[in-house]
Amino acid sequence: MKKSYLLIVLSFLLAFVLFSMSGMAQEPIKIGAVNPLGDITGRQSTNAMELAVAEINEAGGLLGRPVELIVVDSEFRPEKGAAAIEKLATVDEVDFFVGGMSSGVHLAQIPSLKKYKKVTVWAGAASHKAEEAIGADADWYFHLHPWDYQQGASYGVGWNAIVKENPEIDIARVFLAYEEGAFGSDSYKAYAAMAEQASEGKGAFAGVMEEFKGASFKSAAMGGGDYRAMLQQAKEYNPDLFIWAGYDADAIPMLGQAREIGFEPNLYVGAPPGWPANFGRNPLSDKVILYGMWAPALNEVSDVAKHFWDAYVEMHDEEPATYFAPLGYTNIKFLAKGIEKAGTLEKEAVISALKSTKYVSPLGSTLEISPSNIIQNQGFTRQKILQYQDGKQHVIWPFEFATTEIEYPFSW
Amino acid sequence: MNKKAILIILTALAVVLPFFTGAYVLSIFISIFVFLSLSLSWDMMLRTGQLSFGTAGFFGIGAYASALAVANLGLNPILSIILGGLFSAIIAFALGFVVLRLREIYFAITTLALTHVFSVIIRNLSDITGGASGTILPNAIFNGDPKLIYWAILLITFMVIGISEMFKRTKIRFAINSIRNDETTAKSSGIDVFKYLLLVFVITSAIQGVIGAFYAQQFAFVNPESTFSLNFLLLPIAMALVGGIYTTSGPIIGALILGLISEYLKLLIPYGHLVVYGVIIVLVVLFLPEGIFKSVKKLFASKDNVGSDINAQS
Amino acid sequence: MPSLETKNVVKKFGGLVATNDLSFSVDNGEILGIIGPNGAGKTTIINLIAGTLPVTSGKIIFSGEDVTNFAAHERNQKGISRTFQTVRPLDDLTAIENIMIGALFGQKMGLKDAREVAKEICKLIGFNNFDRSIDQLTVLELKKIELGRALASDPDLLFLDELMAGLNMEETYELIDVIRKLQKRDLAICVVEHIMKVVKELTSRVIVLDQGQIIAKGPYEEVSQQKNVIAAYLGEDE
Amino acid sequence: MSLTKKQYIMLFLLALIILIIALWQPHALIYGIQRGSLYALIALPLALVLGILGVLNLAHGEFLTVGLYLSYMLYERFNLDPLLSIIPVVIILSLIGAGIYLLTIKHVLKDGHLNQLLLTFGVSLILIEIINIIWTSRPRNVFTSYSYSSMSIGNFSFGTYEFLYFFMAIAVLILLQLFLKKTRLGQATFAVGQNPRGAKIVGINVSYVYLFVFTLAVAILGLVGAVMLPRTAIFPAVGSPFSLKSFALAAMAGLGNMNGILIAGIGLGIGEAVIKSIPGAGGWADIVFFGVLIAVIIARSYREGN
Repeated sequence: MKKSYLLIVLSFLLAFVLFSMSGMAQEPIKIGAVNPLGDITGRQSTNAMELAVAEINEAGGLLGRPVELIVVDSEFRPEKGAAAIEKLATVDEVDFFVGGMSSGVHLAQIPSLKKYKKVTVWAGAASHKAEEAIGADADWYFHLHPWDYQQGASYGVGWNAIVKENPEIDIARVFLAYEEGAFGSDSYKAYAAMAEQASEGKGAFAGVMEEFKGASFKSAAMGGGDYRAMLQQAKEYNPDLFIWAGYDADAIPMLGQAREIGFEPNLYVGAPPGWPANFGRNPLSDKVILYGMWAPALNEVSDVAKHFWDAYVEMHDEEPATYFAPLGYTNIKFLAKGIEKAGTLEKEAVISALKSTKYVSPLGSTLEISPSNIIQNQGFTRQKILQYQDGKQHVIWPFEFATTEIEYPFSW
Repeated sequence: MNKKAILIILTALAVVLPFFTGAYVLSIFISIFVFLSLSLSWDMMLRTGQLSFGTAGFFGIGAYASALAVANLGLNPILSIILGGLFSAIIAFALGFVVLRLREIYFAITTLALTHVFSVIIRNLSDITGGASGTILPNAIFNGDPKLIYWAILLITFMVIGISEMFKRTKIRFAINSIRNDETTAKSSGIDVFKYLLLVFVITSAIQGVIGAFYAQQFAFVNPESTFSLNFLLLPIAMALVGGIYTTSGPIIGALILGLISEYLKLLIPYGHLVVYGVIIVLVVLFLPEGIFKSVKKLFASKDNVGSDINAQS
Repeated sequence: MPSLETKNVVKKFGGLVATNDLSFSVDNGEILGIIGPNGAGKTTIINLIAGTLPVTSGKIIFSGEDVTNFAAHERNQKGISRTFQTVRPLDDLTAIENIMIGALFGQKMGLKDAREVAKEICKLIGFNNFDRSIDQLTVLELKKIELGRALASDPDLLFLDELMAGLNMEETYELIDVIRKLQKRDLAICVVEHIMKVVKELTSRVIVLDQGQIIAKGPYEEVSQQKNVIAAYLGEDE
Repeated sequence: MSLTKKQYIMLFLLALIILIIALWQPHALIYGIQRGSLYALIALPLALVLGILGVLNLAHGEFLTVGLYLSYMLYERFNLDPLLSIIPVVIILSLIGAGIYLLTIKHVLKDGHLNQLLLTFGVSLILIEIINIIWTSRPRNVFTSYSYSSMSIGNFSFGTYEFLYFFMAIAVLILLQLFLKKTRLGQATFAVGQNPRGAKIVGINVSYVYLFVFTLAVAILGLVGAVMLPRTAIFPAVGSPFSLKSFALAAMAGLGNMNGILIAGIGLGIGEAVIKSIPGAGGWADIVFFGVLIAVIIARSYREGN
């Protein structure tokens, strides 16, 4: 037993040596990506990045050089995510950082990112805490995902537009159910602030939201999964619009528990980052409204979206499950377009090129850079309002990408 | 003598490592030292016979004490690391009077429950702590300079190793071994069992607090989810057990081996490396039940007197 | 002044009375035997006096001081020491280190002094394998370690709980000689024993316990003739 | 069974508290009973393994996860209703449990608690990651027409399916106790739990009893998994939090006290539900669970200490 153990150790060492020697290549442009590969979001985002890189290389690369994507797993652990940045910067000597998912991991990466100040195009992490940590000076930092407060505001804009089109819809009373972690409580803070503004006739929700209330719940993803006490409070409040900010695992049980206690708001909205597999197949899903960046239905109205979908399915033999797939694709394509435009890898040039780059993305909107509350280079600022109809996600707002009209009111 | 020379060489190597390697390797070792210190501190408590599941909890409150002192009071980050340790020590001292009455699984589950209580309190006191989204700091300690950060954690780790050795070389060793073996005999030999339990509980909690504070300053943020993560409980335990408990060398070896393996596996097998990690842990328990350190020691010892091997019972 | 005096000591476990109204005393330089059938409460008495169990009521006076509410380790530091029936030495310490424990904590000594004290004691009890590991020792040697640990805290009052159990005649007499030597040092010693030969050889006086009560007192020769004592021992066989 | 005066007072107080809650927060009472029963149902097999084998199984929740996924797989592949899948799930999961026991846990029974802890930690890592590789981290659900059925009293509606947890918890509890008292194997199990060495001496095949108990515990988790499936989203880490909760309940009830687990489970369930029902206080619900746990354990230590 002892001998075989030594053998195992030795073979590990040998493998380590071989592995470290194999890292030689010519001179590609190196993009370093950090994603949680054990999670579907990170895995598919990585897949989509690989697709984008493959397309770029097929078309002759960038500035005449091939592009190499080097991916390191963050494991959803802050210290691992930070170490990944260090590895990409010092061992692989990448030219650019891309990646996403989890504000907790991203916060731990920010000190390292600030140290290297390489051009960074980050897809995920929506917490305004990350924006605070990055700070106003970081001109090399580009952030694609709308910040938490931007998401909230964009729904206000959306509902205003929808109510204008459909006067029978009323969203005077809003109830927000939020998971008690960072994602949920940040959403709550953002809503509470917007409700405050709306009561003074200001902000995105002015004119539509008159009253607001919230209650927290423990997400099934964190070991909870019993929403009834929260739903009971919602039912007593009797809102026109009920919205929950939680995770995909909460979607169906919460719907079912709402039905069994007889809670039937006119608008039942969910704002998780992703939805469970086959949610649409569940009869409870009909007329559920969702907030998001993307839906497969965009294939009907956007050529880029259609192209992305088909190419992804062809390359990876699976369907993109969440918006992190098209977002990962966008992440690479946008960066590549900026580099192309700059015509060089020189940092200042790439930064100013990216600032003025416009990219028609598979997410159904054009990506362009503008300042947000703190940082200079924010990408998307708006989310979309979608609705499950006949088991499919449809875009109902913004109207230019709408695949159908809203069905109202929600009923069991 | 030979052993001493090896130790000096290893120490010197650890100190000069930053001159020969880059930020990535340093960041791996920084993280290994963090877990190594936690692992040793957990083992020190275990030497009294008390299985603590509170490692993550004291790590977390140390981290929060330090981060909040820097963010709200403008305390110097280095001082705040000491403060983190002090704060954890004070909480441990206060709780110790009640918690240290408990034994075995009751002590274990209570310390684990305390971890959750800490994190719920911190999550709900959002005015002070930033709530679920946490608190960020303007800057990482030493401006994020990996060399300085490395030397800082190395210094802390040496201190923790020193404390662990102190536990091995002084009276304390006799007290805690005695308590672990049989409390009644310990008491009847004049050992103030509670006093020693409290001493060890406070010291190990202080270490955990210091490490938590360091971690918070290294990454310049705290939030309940990351800071009270059960990783800070389970990984140190796994490291100590894989390396070998009741020793100083065991947790060190365990932390180095598991820390390096986990990082290496991740690069080798991007998808599903945790399965292999789990398999390694299971294999170690099955085939090296006393941990790597003691097993290797035995392997060398058995060369001297072959045949005196005691057959393991099947 | 007697070394130890107990006054009306009562111990109840729930509704069960383990010892009832115990009053006795031991003088310095005296060896008292505590005998009685199984379950009579002999070990309970040691636990009560050494402080590992709290009394329900009554008083324990040691060297003129009321120690009833003292913790076990404090009583040890004051000078009450005991051996245990089942010897449980620390197997990660060497023989002499096991003995040192008593000096380290009972006398609050430093490591060096404690080692010296332990060596002295080893001489006294006739133990030479200082640095052997525990699992290499004979039964007699283990008993000596146990006795040595108890002695290392420099007690004025020493309880020996069935120290001779499991030893052969030769070994038993070796330990009896050791205990006699101790007596000369003016220690008060209480011997709990099943082996009547030992009691007869060693003690000047015995108390006989049955169901937690003292049923007889006096020199062993006298007491062993008393009817109630014989009945108590006979009752054990029923 | 005769009760002491103290116990009567305790029971009376308990009844009073429940009555007050029923009047003040009727839904909290119902949800508390339902959820608390589920906690207890999952904690019972953990306590069984802890009590008889002395193993604290950190992979406990993962066996539940495997049970949920097995039931899900049968639903997806063969369109088998989760409640009908109980039998195949229990059988398959028992085999998996027995296999894992024979391969791993059996070999560390003599190694002390800590190695068992580490081993089951490794097993739980492996199980979670294998599930993640097969099914990804995406949550999955099944739809059944009955799982969200409800009852209304006036304006007050509540779900009825989860009462199944309550009845099952009682049934499992009774069956376990009948088994321990009335069957030969059960008596042997009880004897092993009391004193394994003694049991061996009187001729009980201890290693067989261990295998049986572990398999039985895993089988119960299969049963719970199949019954839970219609009401939960499943994902690789779905069962993990239950290991902790189960451990908490077992410790709160005290080792070997199975009735106590059900009482503790329901008590904590109601406590949680009441806190959650108070507007603005939902975030503190976990404090109830862990606070009461700590309080009970410490109070008991004082009682036993005196």
